[in-house]
Amino acid sequence: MVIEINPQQQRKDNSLTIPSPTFYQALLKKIQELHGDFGAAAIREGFAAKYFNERTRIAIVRARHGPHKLITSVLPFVKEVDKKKVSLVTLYTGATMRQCFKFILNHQQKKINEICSTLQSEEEKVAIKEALLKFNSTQTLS
Amino acid sequence: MLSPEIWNFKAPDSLVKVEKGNIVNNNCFNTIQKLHHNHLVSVVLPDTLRVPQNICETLKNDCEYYKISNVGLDELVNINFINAFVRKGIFISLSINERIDCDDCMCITPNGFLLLSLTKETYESLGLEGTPSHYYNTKQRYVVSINLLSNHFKPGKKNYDRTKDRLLTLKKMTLLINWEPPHLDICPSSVAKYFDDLKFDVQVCLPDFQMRTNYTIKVPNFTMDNIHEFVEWLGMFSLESDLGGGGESYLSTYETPQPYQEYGQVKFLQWRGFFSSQQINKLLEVLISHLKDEEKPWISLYVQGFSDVVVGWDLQEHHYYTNGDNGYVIVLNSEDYMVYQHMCSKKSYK
Amino acid sequence: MYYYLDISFVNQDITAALFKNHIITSIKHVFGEIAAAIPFDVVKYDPSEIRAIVRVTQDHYVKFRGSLTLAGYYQGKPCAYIVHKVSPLLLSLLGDSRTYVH
Amino acid sequence: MESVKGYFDYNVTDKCISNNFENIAKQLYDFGYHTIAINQTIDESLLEESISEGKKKKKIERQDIVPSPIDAKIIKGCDKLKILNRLTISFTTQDIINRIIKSPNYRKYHIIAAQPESQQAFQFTCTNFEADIFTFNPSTKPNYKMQRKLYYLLVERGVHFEIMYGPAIEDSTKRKNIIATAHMYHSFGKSRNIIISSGITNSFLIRNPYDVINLGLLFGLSDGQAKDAIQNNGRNVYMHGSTVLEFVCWKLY
Repeated sequence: MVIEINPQQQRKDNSLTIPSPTFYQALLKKIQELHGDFGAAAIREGFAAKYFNERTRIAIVRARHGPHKLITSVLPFVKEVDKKKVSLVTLYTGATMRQCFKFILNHQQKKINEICSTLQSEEEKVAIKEALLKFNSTQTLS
Repeated sequence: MLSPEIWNFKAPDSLVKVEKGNIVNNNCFNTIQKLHHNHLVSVVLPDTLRVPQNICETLKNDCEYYKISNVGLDELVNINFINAFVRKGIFISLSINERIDCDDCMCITPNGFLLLSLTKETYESLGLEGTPSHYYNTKQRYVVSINLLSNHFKPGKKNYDRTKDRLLTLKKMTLLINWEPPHLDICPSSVAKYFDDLKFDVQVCLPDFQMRTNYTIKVPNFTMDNIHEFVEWLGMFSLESDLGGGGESYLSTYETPQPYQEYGQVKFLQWRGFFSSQQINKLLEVLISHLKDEEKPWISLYVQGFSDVVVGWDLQEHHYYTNGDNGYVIVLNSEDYMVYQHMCSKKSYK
Repeated sequence: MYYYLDISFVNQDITAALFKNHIITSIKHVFGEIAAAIPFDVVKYDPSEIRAIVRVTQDHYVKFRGSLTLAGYYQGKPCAYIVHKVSPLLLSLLGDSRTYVH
Repeated sequence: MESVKGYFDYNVTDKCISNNFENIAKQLYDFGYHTIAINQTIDESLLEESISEGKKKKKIERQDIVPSPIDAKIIKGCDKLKILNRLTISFTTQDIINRIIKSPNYRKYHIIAAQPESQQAFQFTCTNFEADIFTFNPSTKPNYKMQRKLYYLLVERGVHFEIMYGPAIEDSTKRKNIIATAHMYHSFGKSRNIIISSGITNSFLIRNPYDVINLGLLFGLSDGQAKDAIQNNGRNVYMHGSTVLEFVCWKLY
């Protein structure tokens, strides 16, 4: 059970660095606040959060089917991660890791196209594309 | 891998059946006949200054019942006893201080059945034939049914002797007994005398009666389309709850349903004890005649059964999950009646 | 549809408003802020016995009762809610045949 | 065999004995619990310490490794109340179990509960140890991995899984651990063979059995399981406890 979220920073700068554990803690804190002890206990089994692409600001949250509803209901209320003001957008909810990676790949591709349109030279485009995709796949494997 | 439910928890089920009709064809009496062991009766009379004596006394006079402590159940299949009481008049009985969900319970229905609801262990040691309870699919509880009025159920027959012999092994119980004699010239207390002669501890119990008047009360109009709100209001009034309209909306958002009318005095009457359906029937007759004579807007009657009785509505098995409610509300006006039946769910628990 | 609960509070004398407030706090502890917003009404409060009749919708009944069960402290002192009877029919809270002494 | 009735509460901690036990027992009885068990816990880590303290005492220690069960007097007005004795063994290695089982006091307990604190102890509990109840420490997260196969193995052997509600009232961390464990039992074993007990230390923590049934629903049990958890399963534990005991006695003599 994977949920994908997109933290959008207030400042208009491309990259955002958040350590995964901090992100995990921020989510857990919010769930504790909004769903209480029961919510925190219900999601604990199998709960994991990984922030893994600084450029496109994508994170994966894993939760078991059922309690994932608690997390999706909490996401819009997460305003602060690692003392940085953020807002989270759920991009995709999938039942398997595979499905989610497929989505991410597509999503990255779209992002590349967006960035590419702002760029002038062909070389730069290739460089960006390679950087993004490569980054993605190595992270995926780990 | 399945996760447990985390958001929508379903409250334990209960069934509600609403029935409407015209007062002339007397269908509302049918409901009363379906619930035999009644514990609590309450009546609400709106716009009433003085409650007629006959209403108060219907459930007070001749409504004594008896509590007999430590009776062995074999006494109840004694042929003399069956012939003298169960066969004649209307005899009902049930065990008290035993919980239907944990202990062994007994009751006798007006049609002469002795019903036992037993735990698995008691059932196995008893050795009489029964059926597994509908509510537990793991067969933890059994119901044993003995027809006391059967022609073959008499001394000398194998079945009778065996039943009596086996019932002797059961634990002694405390029973409530209510007997209505077949003729007026037989004293209802003869059943008490019977047990007293057998040296049992017999105690006469009188129904507990309470009457209350509330002044300047907003009373909702009774119509057929706001039944749930109306029944809720009856509860609010009967329990002397906050009927709304005050300034303190922090505590409760309840408001008396619209449209309502304000009456100077509203009476509340309540009896508690052990009543047969015949006695409730009499009360309803008195209430209907009172309604016709005095032109009241409406009259309501609430009856609650026992929580720990073996059978509830229509002699169907009863159970106790987190409550053991069986009851009904009858609201009458000069033309129509409404019956609001409340019963425990028939679903078996998995 | 509603469920009605007849409950009493074992700790110290409190006012009806504080009583309701403590229930909300208890729900918040167990189920968080979202659940703390579930509406419920204290339709009757008897300060002499600290006993109340509370109305809650059927959808929230299990969570509501669970929160009362898990409430352990009031202002740092141990406390408990005792649920006497619950029913979907308010009138049935008039009496309990289990506790009646004949 | 004596029959046991009413609702069950298998975890009245021994702390209650000094702390106005009569009152607590009365209250439990009035709520409808008719079979309760006084729980005494042996903690392995504490035992190790006392042994290493003085090796000379070792022989005596071995004798007293299991405390003798607390003999509770029958309380006035609660004549139907049945009081059992339960021993909970918290352990990380199986060595200690062998020593405990040899103790003469061990056989005086009606119910034995295992509280494994390591993967090794957990494995041992699942395969070899004749326990009636499988329990956990609510103040820590479990440091072993539950498997569906092992859960079913325990179910097959008639072991019941305990969830206590008392600590869940006291403390938020314990509450989370208890709910998470309960949910874990749901996902690994569909909440089979669950018993809910109180684990109370004072009278304020006692709850009505119907409250507990309702709480069972929050612990991921179904309607029927919730009721069984304090009723029917309690009876099974008792039966399991007495048959195991008979078996052990039979083997010894």
